Amino acid sequence: MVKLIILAIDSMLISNIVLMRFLGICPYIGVSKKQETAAGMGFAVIFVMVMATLISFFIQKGILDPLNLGYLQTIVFILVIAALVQMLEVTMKKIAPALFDALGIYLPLITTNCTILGVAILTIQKNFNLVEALVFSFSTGIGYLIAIYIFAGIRERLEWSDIPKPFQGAAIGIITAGLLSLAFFGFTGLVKL
Amino acid sequence: MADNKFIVKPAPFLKKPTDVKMIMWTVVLALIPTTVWAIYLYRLNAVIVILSTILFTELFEMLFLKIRGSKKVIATSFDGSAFVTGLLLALNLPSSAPWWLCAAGAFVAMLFGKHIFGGLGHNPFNPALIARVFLLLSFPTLMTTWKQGMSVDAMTYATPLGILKTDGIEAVKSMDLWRLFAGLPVSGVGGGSIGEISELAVLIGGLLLIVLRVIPFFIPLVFILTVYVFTWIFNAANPSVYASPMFHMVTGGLFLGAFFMATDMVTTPITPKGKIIFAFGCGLITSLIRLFGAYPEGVSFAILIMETLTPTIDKVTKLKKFGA
Amino acid sequence: MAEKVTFRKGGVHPEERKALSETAPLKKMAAPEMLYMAVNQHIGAIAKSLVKAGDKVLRNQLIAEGEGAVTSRVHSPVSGEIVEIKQMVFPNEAKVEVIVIKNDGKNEKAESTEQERNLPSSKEEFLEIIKNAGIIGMGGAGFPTYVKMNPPKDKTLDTFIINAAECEPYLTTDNRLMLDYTKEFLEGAGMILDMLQIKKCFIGIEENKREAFEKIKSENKDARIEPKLLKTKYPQGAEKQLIYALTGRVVPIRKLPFEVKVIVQNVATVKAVYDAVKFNKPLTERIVTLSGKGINEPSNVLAPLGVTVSAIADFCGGINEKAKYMVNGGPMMGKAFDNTNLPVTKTTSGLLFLAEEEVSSEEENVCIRCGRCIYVCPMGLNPTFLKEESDRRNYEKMDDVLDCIECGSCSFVCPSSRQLASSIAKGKQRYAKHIKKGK
Amino acid sequence: MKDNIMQVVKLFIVCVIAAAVLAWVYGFTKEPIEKSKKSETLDAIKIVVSGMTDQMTIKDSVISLKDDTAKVQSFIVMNPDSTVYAYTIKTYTSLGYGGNITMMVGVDTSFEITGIQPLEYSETPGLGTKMTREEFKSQFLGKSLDNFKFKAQKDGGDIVAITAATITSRAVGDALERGLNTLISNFKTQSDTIKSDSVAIDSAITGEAK
Amino acid sequence: MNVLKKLFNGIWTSNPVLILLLGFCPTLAVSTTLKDAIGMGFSALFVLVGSNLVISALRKFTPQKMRIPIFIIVIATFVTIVDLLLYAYFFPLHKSLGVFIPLIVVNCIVFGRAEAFASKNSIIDSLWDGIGMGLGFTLTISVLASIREILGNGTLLGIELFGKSYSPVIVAILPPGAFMTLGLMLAGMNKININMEAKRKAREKAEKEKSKQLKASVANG
Ligand SMILES: Cc1cc2nc3c(=O)[nH]c(=O)nc-3n(C[C@H](O)[C@H](O)[C@H](O)COP(=O)(O)O)c2cc1C
Ligand SMILES: Cc1cc2nc3c(=O)[nH]c(=O)nc-3n(C[C@H](O)[C@H](O)[C@H](O)COP(=O)(O)O)c2cc1C
Ligand SMILES: Cc1cc2nc3c(=O)[nH]c(=O)nc-3n(C[C@H](O)[C@H](O)[C@H](O)COP(=O)(O)O)c2cc1C
Ligand SMILES: Cc1cc2nc3c(=O)[nH]c(=O)nc-3n(C[C@H](O)[C@H](O)[C@H](O)CO)c2cc1C
Ligand code: SF4
Ligand code: SF4
Ligand code: SF4
Ligand code: SF4
Ligand code: FES
Repeated sequence: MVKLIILAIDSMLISNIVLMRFLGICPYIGVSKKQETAAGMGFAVIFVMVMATLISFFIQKGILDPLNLGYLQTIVFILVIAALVQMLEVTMKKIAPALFDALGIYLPLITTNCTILGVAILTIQKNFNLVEALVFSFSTGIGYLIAIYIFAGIRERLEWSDIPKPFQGAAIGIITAGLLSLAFFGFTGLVKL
Repeated sequence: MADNKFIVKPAPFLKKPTDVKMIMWTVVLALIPTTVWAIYLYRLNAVIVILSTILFTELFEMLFLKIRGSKKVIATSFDGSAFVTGLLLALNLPSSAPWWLCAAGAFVAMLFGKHIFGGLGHNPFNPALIARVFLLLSFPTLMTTWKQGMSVDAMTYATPLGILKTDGIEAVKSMDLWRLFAGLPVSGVGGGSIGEISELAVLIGGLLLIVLRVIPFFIPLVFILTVYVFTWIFNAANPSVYASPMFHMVTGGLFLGAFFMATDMVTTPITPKGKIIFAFGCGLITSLIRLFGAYPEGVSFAILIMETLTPTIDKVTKLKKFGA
Repeated sequence: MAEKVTFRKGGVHPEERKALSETAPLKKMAAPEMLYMAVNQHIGAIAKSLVKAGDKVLRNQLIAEGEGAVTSRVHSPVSGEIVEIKQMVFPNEAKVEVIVIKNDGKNEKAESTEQERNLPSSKEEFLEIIKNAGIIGMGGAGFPTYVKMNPPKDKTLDTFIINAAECEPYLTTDNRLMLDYTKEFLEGAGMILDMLQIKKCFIGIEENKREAFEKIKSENKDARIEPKLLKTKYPQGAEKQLIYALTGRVVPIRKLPFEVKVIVQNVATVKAVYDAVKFNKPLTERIVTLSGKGINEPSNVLAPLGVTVSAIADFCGGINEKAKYMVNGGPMMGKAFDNTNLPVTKTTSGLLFLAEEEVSSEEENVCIRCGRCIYVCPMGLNPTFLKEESDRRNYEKMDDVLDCIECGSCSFVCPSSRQLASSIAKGKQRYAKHIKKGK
Repeated sequence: MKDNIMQVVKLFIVCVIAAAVLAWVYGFTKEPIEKSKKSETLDAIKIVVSGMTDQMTIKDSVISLKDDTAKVQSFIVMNPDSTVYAYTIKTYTSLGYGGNITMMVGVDTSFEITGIQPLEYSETPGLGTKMTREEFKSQFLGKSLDNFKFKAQKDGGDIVAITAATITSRAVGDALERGLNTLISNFKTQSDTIKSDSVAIDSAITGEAK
Repeated sequence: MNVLKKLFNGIWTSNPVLILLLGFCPTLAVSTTLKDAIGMGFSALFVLVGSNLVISALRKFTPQKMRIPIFIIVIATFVTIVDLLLYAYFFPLHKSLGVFIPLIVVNCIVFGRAEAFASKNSIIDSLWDGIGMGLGFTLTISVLASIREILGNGTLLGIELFGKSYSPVIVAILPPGAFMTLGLMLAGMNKININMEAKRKAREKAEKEKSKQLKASVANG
């Protein structure tokens, strides 16, 4: 139990997926102009990340490992994720239209988001069991949400700022992310994996 | 009479109670006790650190203002804000910091901390703290080796919090808390940043700021109280591992941070409620880092981390309108 | 010592500077040769001139009138001849039609005016008199008084508040009026209470006018009327703040005072009602404070409406070379202008001639987020936010501008000299237009 | 309908070709990959054991810690005549500044250190990571439990700590002590019984200790 | 000429990272040392060229609806090939690139070029596009890595540059340093483009002036 909590805190704050692991930077920069959309994206990522990690976990343990097809991991995972997102889109529209309205527009963005594939592969690389995989993917997703949400808040404030021309746009976004990452270094060692 | 030229501008038509310059220079004034104490303890070393940091900060301020095409480079660079940043950065450095470290800090503070975002008022993070953390991560050895105040030898020692983190509670049990509070040398203990040695000196300046209404009293109060309560809880639960709350009060940069950095209005929430949440968060994270984190001291990080939340806090603490 | 009340949120206390004109006795100014009567001095439907160039007019004769439920009238302060009707630009940037009257010096009054008459027997008659006399709020806004005194049928009133806060620095007209016309003022208040059938009246007086307070207290015999001391704090005189201070009632946002059974009138308005009801005298004169280091003899002047700024200034010893700003109104809410030919209107409570050293004139700078504007806003708004959004015309986020009372407290305290109030006021106009268009 | 079928068929063709290509590539990379997997450990062993020759063989075993049931990996370097040349152990500590540190330690047959090599760690770059430098590592050469106290000088031991990184230095001491103790308790008394089952270097190192 | 222009396009005018703002993740993550960066760059280059070629070759064959899955399969195949080859023959590099090798699959540069270019253009053009983009990516990540390695470690390609007394700016090789350095590179690129744009405008204006004067003088003369 303690181990799981430590894993959760580590993947949320200390080894934050965006700020420390460098995954999902593009949507982080792209979908963070407003806090509402950032939150939507964050929740969508959590949702898809957990689903994708679990499914790819089963595929790895149930199919690839027994058949010794480990080298097909990349190709299988990405296809599974693409299919999953498609299916999610369709079923969500039918079963939970409200949820679809909130998260639907972010789903296509997520297919090509490296966080999802990255976390699925990391789960296998780190040899997590099912519960750990669940905790890892969920808390990593939360970490993504935290990072993108506070980042969007800062960017909203930067709207009013008199940013020098060459820095406007992605440049200031990336640098701000760097400063966030600098601040998050304070969490180092809070828990030790 | 008839040839008067009248100026038309919007109201009000009165003398302002205060302006930015005055606020900033008041902060400088309030930092004088700390500065004087630092110089008394570290003599020439402190003078060099303080002077070179301020000098470079002002230089980079001018340089970046110039590059950004400001029309009033000189006037703007002496509005006091860069001076405050420089002085606070200096007070956050060890007395042994070489001049180039001061210059590097000043550069980072002014570029990444301030002018990239458009200068005074626009920066989301505290420039002095950005610089401090940048230096801490970049030059950990230089930034964590401390000389003892007033001593002539070149020995370096750890700070009380460093000793607590490295050697455990037994090593700090016998320290005289009053001496630590006043900033007097304690044997076997290194001072720390030149501005964090004497809580007393910081307190004098801080109270001045409160009296002059430059900062609201509740930010430092909530910040410090939160650290007190949290460290008290852990100390009460397990005194053989966790140091006493009073020990946490008189060590590290808690007072300097609470009075002078968590109060930088540019980077902290704007409403009173927001400021209280902010100060509480700072206290909480400071305690967590001190008790469990890798770093012996957490004030700088805590303030920076809370600053990432400033816009969000501002949003959720909107004021109630009169009559709503 | 009497209890002092005040409002809850925000507020500032600028240097009062009333000493300049406070003790100056009331000076009566005779009508000069030329008078300039703006047809529109009130809020509501625009009034139209009833006269044309060449017409002869008598003192107190109706010369302009509007149509509709909310409007007002204008009367001539002198007898004479209409010279022309022209457009003038007023400090609030509005272009207004002005009737130019040449005083013939004969001072002939219109029939039946300025003579004692019977008190009205009904509320309707009372309101008619006020309407005919062209009385509008003299506290600044210029809202027609007969409309205000006649709230919708389903609303009842239980408290009448006389706004004697005079919270703006420099201004001393209400103070002068209460000291010099104590009896008339109190009688007028009683009349209004009778006619509107209200049982309670507060006179809210700021502590810095203790003399007036004591005088009213000692001369008042009407049990319904209670003078109350207010803490000296700007904007104590703003309607909602005043109501809260005196009654503890909070006027709901974007609602009018009658929602909490209250009506508020300025001291001068009450005196004008008294004159109209008792003597059938329309509103043709008012007390104006001339103050500041730029005027040679700071004074309180009872002046006919329509006198030019230069004429009234000359009456007070003239403008000296120190004067760098001319302000219509108080220093917090007033408007600067540079044309000394503009006339005094019904809402001109003060004319300030300010020297360089009396005014901060730094350039507008960036917001350092000190939060001072937020602390002082009596309406609980976030002025720096509203200014940014107003300047950006970001209509989605600036709805709060409608709640700004334009008191200027925020601009006053801003250490960065940001023109918050004026930007928000501009935003308010734009936003109102935007909403109208939307509908 | 026909269109749809065509599409699926086309997709299928692409899949088949892709699978075939991959199978082919996998076929000829399989062996080098196996080799790579081992190379890390092998390299570490080569660093901590000096004077290894191609004739020597490496035998790997999983041994228990002293006074503990936990297991670690150990490698025994054998001379061609099947006598032991050196032992190495993958020891660890959890006292590092950034958590766990694992390191390879090599000893000769008198259990004196011949080399140490940190493998996995998350110490602070520039501070704790100085433990990988020769200046620091060399102080342990020839040291054994008998002639060296694996504690920082500050704590009354013999380790010259890295400036401003006492924690890391202590952790290294902890790892070394654990490793030496474990090697001694497992091998000291029975050093001559391990003569059989020598394996060639290449195929020896498999699997990770749990 | 045409080829050079294409290469220049990938390296500068539409540099995938600095102008198109694609592929930030590998750029940031795999730039602690120049060696890793070059490895990453060429891996991506290989995948880009390979997948561009195949996708372009298959563009007639590919049904519109099955476009995406086919792209994914083609790209993933090349990625897996790279993965296996690196694992087999460049093990240390494989170790430092870590999870970012499989992630080339979702790397926006590769996918973006497949979708935007290769599926619509001839094989030869796609080849050059792939090479240009790949070089652009490699160059960018290499510059970033050089800066970070020099500042943060005092070395370049592992060679010590300043001697023992240099105390490296360690943040440069930590995550914050990656963000900040890339941010500065983006800003530098913007600055250069802004300046060039301004110069171009000034030149155009001057030319217009000239032709006007010319016309005027002709009219006068
Ligand atoms: C900021 C502010 C301050 C005001 N101060 C006064 C004041 O001191 N005295 C006053 O009579 N009216 C003041 N007013 C106007 C009152 O709100 C209100 O309009 C007036 O008292 C109504 O009376 P009237 O209709 O007779 O003018 C102020 C208004 C504002 C917005
Ligand atoms: C556009 C406008 C409409 C108003 N309508 C009414 C009204 O219908 N009834 C009323 O009693 N007062 C009305 N008022 C008067 C206000 O209650 C208040 O006395 C007036 O705005 C002056 O207040 P101030 O000087 O504080 O702004 C109105 C005021 C304005 C500006
Ligand atoms: C940013 C930072 C990073 C640190 N990293 C390490 C580290 O990796 N290893 C270590 O032993 N101490 C590290 N420390 C220092 C410890 O906190 C502690 O101060 C030090 O180990 C005390 O050792 P000393 O007695 O040699 O000064 C670090 C300190 C800071 C501020
Ligand atoms: C009460 C107060 C506290 C301040 N604290 C800091 C600080 O901690 N760090 C800093 O760089 N500037 C500080 N400043 C100065 C100023 O706000 C700073 O230069 C701006 O953040 C730059 O935009 C402070 C100013 C005041 C008035
Ligand atoms: S005129 Fe100005 S000072 Fe006087 S009462 Fe009105 S708002 Fe207050
Ligand atoms: S002018 Fe408007 S925003 Fe400013 S303090 Fe007054 S009410 Fe608030
Ligand atoms: S008072 Fe001025 S500087 Fe302070 S928050 Fe308001 S606008 Fe900003
Ligand atoms: S495709 Fe993915 S990785 Fe590429 S830019 Fe878009 S979000 Fe980023
Ligand atoms: S999100 Fe763009 S490469 Fe990772």
